[in-house]
Amino acid sequence: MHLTHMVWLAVALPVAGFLVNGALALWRPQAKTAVSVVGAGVLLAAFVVALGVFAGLSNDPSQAPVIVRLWSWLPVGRLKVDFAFQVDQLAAVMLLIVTGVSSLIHLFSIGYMREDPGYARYFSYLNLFVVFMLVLVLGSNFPVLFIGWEGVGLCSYLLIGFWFSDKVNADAGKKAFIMNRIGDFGFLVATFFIWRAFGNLDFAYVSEHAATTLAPGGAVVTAITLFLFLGCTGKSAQIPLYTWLPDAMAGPTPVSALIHAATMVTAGVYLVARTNVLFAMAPVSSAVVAGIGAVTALFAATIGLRQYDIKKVLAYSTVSQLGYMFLGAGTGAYASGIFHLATHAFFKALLFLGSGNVIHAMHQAYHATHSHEDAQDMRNMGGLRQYTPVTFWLMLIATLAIAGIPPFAGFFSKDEILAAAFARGADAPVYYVFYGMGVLAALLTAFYMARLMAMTFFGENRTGERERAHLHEAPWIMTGPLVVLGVLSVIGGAINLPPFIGGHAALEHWLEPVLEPGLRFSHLAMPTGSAEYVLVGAAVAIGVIGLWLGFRVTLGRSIPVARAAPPDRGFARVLSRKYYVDELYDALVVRPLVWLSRVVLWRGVDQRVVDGAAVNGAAVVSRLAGGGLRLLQTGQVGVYVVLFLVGAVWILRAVMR
Amino acid sequence: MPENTFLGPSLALSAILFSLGVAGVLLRRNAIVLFMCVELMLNAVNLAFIALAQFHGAGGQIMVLFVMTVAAAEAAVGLAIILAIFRHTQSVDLQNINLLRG
Amino acid sequence: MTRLDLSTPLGLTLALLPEIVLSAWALVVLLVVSWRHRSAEDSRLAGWLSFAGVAVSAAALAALWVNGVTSDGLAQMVALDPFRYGVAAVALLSAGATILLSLGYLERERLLAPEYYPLVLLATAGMMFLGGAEDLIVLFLGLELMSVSVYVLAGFNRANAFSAEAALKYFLIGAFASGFLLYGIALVYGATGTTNLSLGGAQLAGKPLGLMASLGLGLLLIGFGFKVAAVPFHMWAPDVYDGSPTPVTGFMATGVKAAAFAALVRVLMETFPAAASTWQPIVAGLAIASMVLGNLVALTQRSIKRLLAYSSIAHAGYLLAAVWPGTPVGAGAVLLYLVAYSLTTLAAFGLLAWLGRNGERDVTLNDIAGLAATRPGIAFGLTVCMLSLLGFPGTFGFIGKWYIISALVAEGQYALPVIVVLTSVVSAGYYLPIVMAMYMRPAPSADRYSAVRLAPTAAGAIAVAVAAVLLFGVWPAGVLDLAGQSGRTLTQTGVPIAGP
Amino acid sequence: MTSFLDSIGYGRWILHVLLLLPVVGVVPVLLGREAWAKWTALVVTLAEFVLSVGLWWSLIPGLGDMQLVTNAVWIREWGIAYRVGIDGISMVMVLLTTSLMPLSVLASWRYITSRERGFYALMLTLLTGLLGVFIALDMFLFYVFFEVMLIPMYFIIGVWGGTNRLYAAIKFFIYTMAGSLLMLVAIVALVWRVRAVTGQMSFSYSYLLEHASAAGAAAPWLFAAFALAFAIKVPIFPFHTWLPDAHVEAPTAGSVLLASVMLKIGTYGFLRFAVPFFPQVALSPAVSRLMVALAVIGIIYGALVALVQPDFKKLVAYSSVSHLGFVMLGIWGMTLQSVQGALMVMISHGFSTGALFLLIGMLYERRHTRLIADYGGLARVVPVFSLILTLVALSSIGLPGLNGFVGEFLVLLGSFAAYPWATGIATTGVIFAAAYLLWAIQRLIYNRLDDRENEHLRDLSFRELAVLVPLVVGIVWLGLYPRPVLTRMEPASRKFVEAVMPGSTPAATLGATAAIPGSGR
Repeated sequence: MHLTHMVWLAVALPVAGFLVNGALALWRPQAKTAVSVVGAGVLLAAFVVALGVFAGLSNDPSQAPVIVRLWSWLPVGRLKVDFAFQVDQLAAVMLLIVTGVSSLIHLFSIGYMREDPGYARYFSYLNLFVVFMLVLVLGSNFPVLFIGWEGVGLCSYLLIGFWFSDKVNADAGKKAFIMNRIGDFGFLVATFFIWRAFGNLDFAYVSEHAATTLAPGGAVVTAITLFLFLGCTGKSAQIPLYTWLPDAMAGPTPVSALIHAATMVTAGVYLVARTNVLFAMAPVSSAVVAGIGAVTALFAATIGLRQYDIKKVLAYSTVSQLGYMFLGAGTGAYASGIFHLATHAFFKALLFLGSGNVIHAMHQAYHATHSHEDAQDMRNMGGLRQYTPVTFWLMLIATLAIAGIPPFAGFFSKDEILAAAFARGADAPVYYVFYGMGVLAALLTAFYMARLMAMTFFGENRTGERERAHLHEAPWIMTGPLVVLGVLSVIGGAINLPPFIGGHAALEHWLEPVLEPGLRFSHLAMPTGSAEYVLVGAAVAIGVIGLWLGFRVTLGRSIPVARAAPPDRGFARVLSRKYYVDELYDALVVRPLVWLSRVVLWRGVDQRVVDGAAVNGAAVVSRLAGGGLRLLQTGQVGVYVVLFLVGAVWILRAVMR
Repeated sequence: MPENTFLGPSLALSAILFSLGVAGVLLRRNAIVLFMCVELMLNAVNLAFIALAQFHGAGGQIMVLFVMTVAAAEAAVGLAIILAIFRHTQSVDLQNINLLRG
Repeated sequence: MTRLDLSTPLGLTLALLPEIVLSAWALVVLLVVSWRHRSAEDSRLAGWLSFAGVAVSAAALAALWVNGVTSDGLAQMVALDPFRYGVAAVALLSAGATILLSLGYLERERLLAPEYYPLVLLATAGMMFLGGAEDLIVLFLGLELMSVSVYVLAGFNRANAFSAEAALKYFLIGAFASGFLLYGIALVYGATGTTNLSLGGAQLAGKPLGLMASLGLGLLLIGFGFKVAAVPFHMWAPDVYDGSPTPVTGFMATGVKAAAFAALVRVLMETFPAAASTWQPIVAGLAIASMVLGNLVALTQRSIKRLLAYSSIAHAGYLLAAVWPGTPVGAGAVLLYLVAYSLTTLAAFGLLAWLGRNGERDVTLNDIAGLAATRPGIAFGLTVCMLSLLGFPGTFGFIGKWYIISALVAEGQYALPVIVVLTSVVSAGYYLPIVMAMYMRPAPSADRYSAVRLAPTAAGAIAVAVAAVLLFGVWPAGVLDLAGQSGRTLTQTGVPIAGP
Repeated sequence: MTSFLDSIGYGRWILHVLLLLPVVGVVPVLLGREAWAKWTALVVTLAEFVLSVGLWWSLIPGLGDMQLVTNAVWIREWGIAYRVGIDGISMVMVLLTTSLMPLSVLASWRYITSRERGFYALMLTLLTGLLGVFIALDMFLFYVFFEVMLIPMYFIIGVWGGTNRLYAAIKFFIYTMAGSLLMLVAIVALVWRVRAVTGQMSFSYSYLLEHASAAGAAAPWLFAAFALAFAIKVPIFPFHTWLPDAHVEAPTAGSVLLASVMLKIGTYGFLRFAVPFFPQVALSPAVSRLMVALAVIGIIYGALVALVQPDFKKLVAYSSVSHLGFVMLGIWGMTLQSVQGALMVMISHGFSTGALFLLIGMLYERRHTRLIADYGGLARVVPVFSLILTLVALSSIGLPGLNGFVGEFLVLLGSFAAYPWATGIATTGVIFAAAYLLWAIQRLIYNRLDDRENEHLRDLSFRELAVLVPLVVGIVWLGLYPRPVLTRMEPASRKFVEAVMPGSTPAATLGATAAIPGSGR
């Protein structure tokens, strides 16, 4: 099959899945077997197609992107936006990650969502998500990418609010959508800037002509990239738009794994890589990207230290890890960013699915005893490794990966990013600060992950006497995908083994054709020799210390169950309340805006001023004036004569002027 | 052209009479008196016509005859109307006649 | 074009045929009713006889008009031009409709004095003379003939105190205003040495207006201001319209107004074209005051009849705005608007006459609530009338307003048209509630309107009028042409030729 | 298709038939039985739609001029004629109108229970009025249609409306009339000024357009009068307050037509008359700044006020203010992209807002309340309804891939070059749109189902689906494949932009239209 056919087939398969499952959701919601077969089947097929695309591309000697024009979408004069897909090295990598991880998570969901009445609806949403995610990574121009960009946001909204009867869930979905929309505003404005500057919105055109069209470091390219990055902060949950992601944990756990860890939230990193040439031409923007990334990595990690909901910890961890990716991208190490994106997809999906297994077990236990305890609160767990051993071992692998312990996948990718930041410090010292923050965040990462593992799997079990008997490992359909992800978390680093341990940076070379325009502007001299070894050693040491501290501190004292736990005090309280950022946004933005709309604009301007004073006022004034003039009409002939004479005098004076 | 036409004084007198009529209409409240004042105005105009007719031929004089006829007709109709209203209100004081207003 | 030799008795007779027919007919009817004046039967006989008179007069008028009769040389006393024919047509239309509307009304109101009809005929003859007057004497006589007849008609319901009061007020102030008009005539006569309008115009042309002529002009404007019910000479109108029998109100609002406007236009355009700069501001002032006051006060009225009275003041304002340019287009606009307004107003007052139940003077908005549900025909007719008065497209009223605006804009005048349309918007504030009451509010009871029975004559007249309002609203070309031609001829007769 | 249409002489009679058929249809509606009225109306409107579809193929591709023009003398003396014709823009507006009309009739099926004959007669009259506005090429004719359609709508609101319908109806009427009467003065003034220069009196659109420069010093005033009339119709802030009242009180069909078609007449008026007649005024810095500012205010203000509405219909009404702001911005963006975008917003808004009104109308028929607070958790009871509501809301939010996005994106993209700041601020409208609609959706169909009365709502009936599905199809189709519509409008849009701003679109850009074999003829 030719590459072009494979590309549209990769998208068409989940489209078909969405349509079938959507129809089933409306009319045959109980046909769960059919839903499972269709829902997961199309994804597996899409993954096979993606492999074919990858193979086809690697066999293509020209290395040029393959553009598949499906139809002309927005042709208006000079503007020619085609609904077109572009397959190049970057898109192929993303295609593999998306279809691969999605397939696994679809399989997992078959077990996890088995009992849910909205099973078919769930799979139709999930299929739809994959459609949009693929459109996002395959789109050949900004508007088509934006279809996917917003589409995944929509699916995220639908899936976060999947159990919509609970207001909290519906609120979380809405919050995610609106926060994302703030980012989308940035994306749109960036698109307008690009249109004004280039007169074209195709990625290929922009990459090719950026160097000749824009002045490096100029205002225009800086504006474009900053607005693009605003879009990224929304989609990829960076400061200041990150607050939706922890709330998004209200959705089913596989959704958190797929959308809010492995794929959608990395779209921002993908976008930066996709437009690398623009960012490379805008050093200020790049520094902002790196800075925001570093700050977010550190900031989110601190919050992660003090969360008790197992998914919230992972959520802040995701925010933090996304910060790393942006640190890499902002540093100019786009390949490293993508590399971390890939490894993170493996280990974080694993962590989420593992936590899903844990929650599944906890939920089953509480359900069996009709207890209303919180199945996600780690204070109610403890010692679970006896009950869910497979999950425990797999999550341990993922923990080591995220903590940056060699030879697990996360070690290589995180190390590359930190090394790049350090290297960039040579010509822009501020990057040393970023590097420092990154290192500190790595320490915290190891710490909170150790805390998570310790609270969940080690120590005494705190679930409850009766419930304990009901704690079971998940069925094979759920553990199976975890095993695959576990393997990938171990060996994932192999896709971009650095030279110093004998690798040849395969991913970096693979991505070269895409990243080359950017690299022309910001070449990065990576540290070599002893400096490199020192950096690597330090990173490993930091990871080990963090893990050790984490286990030590957590297991060193007894943990009360959630119900009986005393409230946090002091800085711990600030951390557990997430620095009060949500409250701050509510007080500074949401409430004033609603107040402005309701009290000032609607009741004030609209009802009082425009309608009351002007419109109805005109009517009232007319009526009053009429009423006043009417008073002259007394019925008295005398008055009439007087008025007559007044008029007569006026006329006679007027004629004699 | 007649030598001594008294045009100026005639017109002045006419104007004074007219004004007296207007003033009467303005000041009096009795319907009959009011009507008499209107008649005074008409006759003031007649005087003017007569005075002017000295220069401009018979038109003015003819007009005077017509005006007198019309005034008579008006008087007939007017008095009948005043009579009709008197039946309702037992008064010809215009201050009492204000059923219609507003 | 046929030219009549006015020096022969035959020529003169032919030239005045419609008026002569009507006057003579009135006398005949008077004679008839002098021995048949007791029963409803008699009243009906007189009515139909009078209607026949109107028809014959209209036929005579049509003969003159169709043949395009003009005078050979200067018309001395009565004009021979389409403008006169147009105005006469409006007067006859008004009279015919009034007679048809009155036929059943008088019986219902127990006003079985058949003298009513000859009075209508005489008033109509007066209107025709007034509208066609080419001489101030004729003008005055026509005016008085009309006025005196209408004084009586206004007070025709003698038993009713309101009617009597209306007649008294109309009469007293009317006579008072006649005095001013007459004084104006005297001064114009003094200044020009003639009572002929065109000759007077020739005398005044090309030099500044003297004191006497100025005062004459002013006094004439005062007199006409009263007749057309322009603010501030309007005070009588609401009371008189309100108190008079409803068909008479319709007659006053249309025929009287039309004739007075025609005379005003003629005087201003034939005698005082040179003094336009003097009278235009006054006319504009009167127009604005009328439009503003009429519409604003109408907003506050509860009685529909009184509301229409104030609205007629507003319409006088619109018409005065059309007088302002003093151009043929303006004269055409006046004429067309008069036709449109007359048709609409007659239909409206006709419907109103039938909605007022016996003995109940005021018809308020509450009294027509929910009318449409049971009497869709009446509701539809009244709606069309209201929309036409509002000047809504698709009705004749719109064409009239369009013409007025056009005439003003053609002279570079923008303020007046803007006031015309803005006050029209205000007028929607009282026309629409009438429509609203009929269609959008529930009737107090299901059989509330079952007693409303339109006499066939009235129904026929109203139906024709409503149909005409709609027809001319959509297909105005013919009447526009006629009005335009009539307006143009007005100035042509003003060309001075050797005097007598 | 084209040859078939030619063979039946389609182009010669279609516009007249479109105008006449509804009026003729009024007769059987009024004379027939009460129960037949809706069927007659449905048949007539469907026939109208079917007939109008041929217009799609009857324009010459790439030609921006008026086509299918008829010219029959009406009032010779005044240069008034029955002049009709269409170009790409009006063709699309006509199709929008004819396609929404049968749906509105169907939506009234059970909603209107009293005086049905009157209602459907008025609907048909309204159809003629709406179509007339879009195809009239004579200013007099245009004005007549522009005003005449007020009457049916006035009655539809006033007779079949909600509790406060009298106030809403009269407000709607007087407000709209106030603007249009001033425009009437301006039209007459323009005609006379042209006559003063050329010596010929004509109300012909094309003639006036050719000689509009004769307006001279009066041009600003004339433009102001035109602009006011259309601004009220659009409505632009601060002339918008009639809209929420009218929408809330009107029956469903009234709201749909009001929002989907009547508001577009305002923007159409700007595109067709106000701007092309007086380009120097319209594009003068002061005026364009003012209009752009008002457009942006409308976008933001409408969205913010919509956010806090307790009544869903009112919310949608204010959202219209916001959407129409995009149209105004697009018109003043004055690039091909922004103008095309403005037209797309007009169409999209017609579909999505029409659908929103239909949906809330369907809820209202079941529960007799429009207050958002009275609902909640409906997705569990009425899933199909909820699905369609969500989809339509997303289209209104401007989700790419659905129709709403296409127009807004093009407007903003095209306007950005000329007004970067204003466009940037306008772009925040996408955030607020998401906020007010998603919040409302959440309170309607998500959250807990806590009102017992909502537990047994019926899901959509077959008839209701028949109303909504065409709109949903349109929403998706226009979102994914708007090209046929865009290409059909482009020549006319190009003509507009080039006429108003000569030299703004280089000839090289003509490629887009030339390069569309296979579409069109």
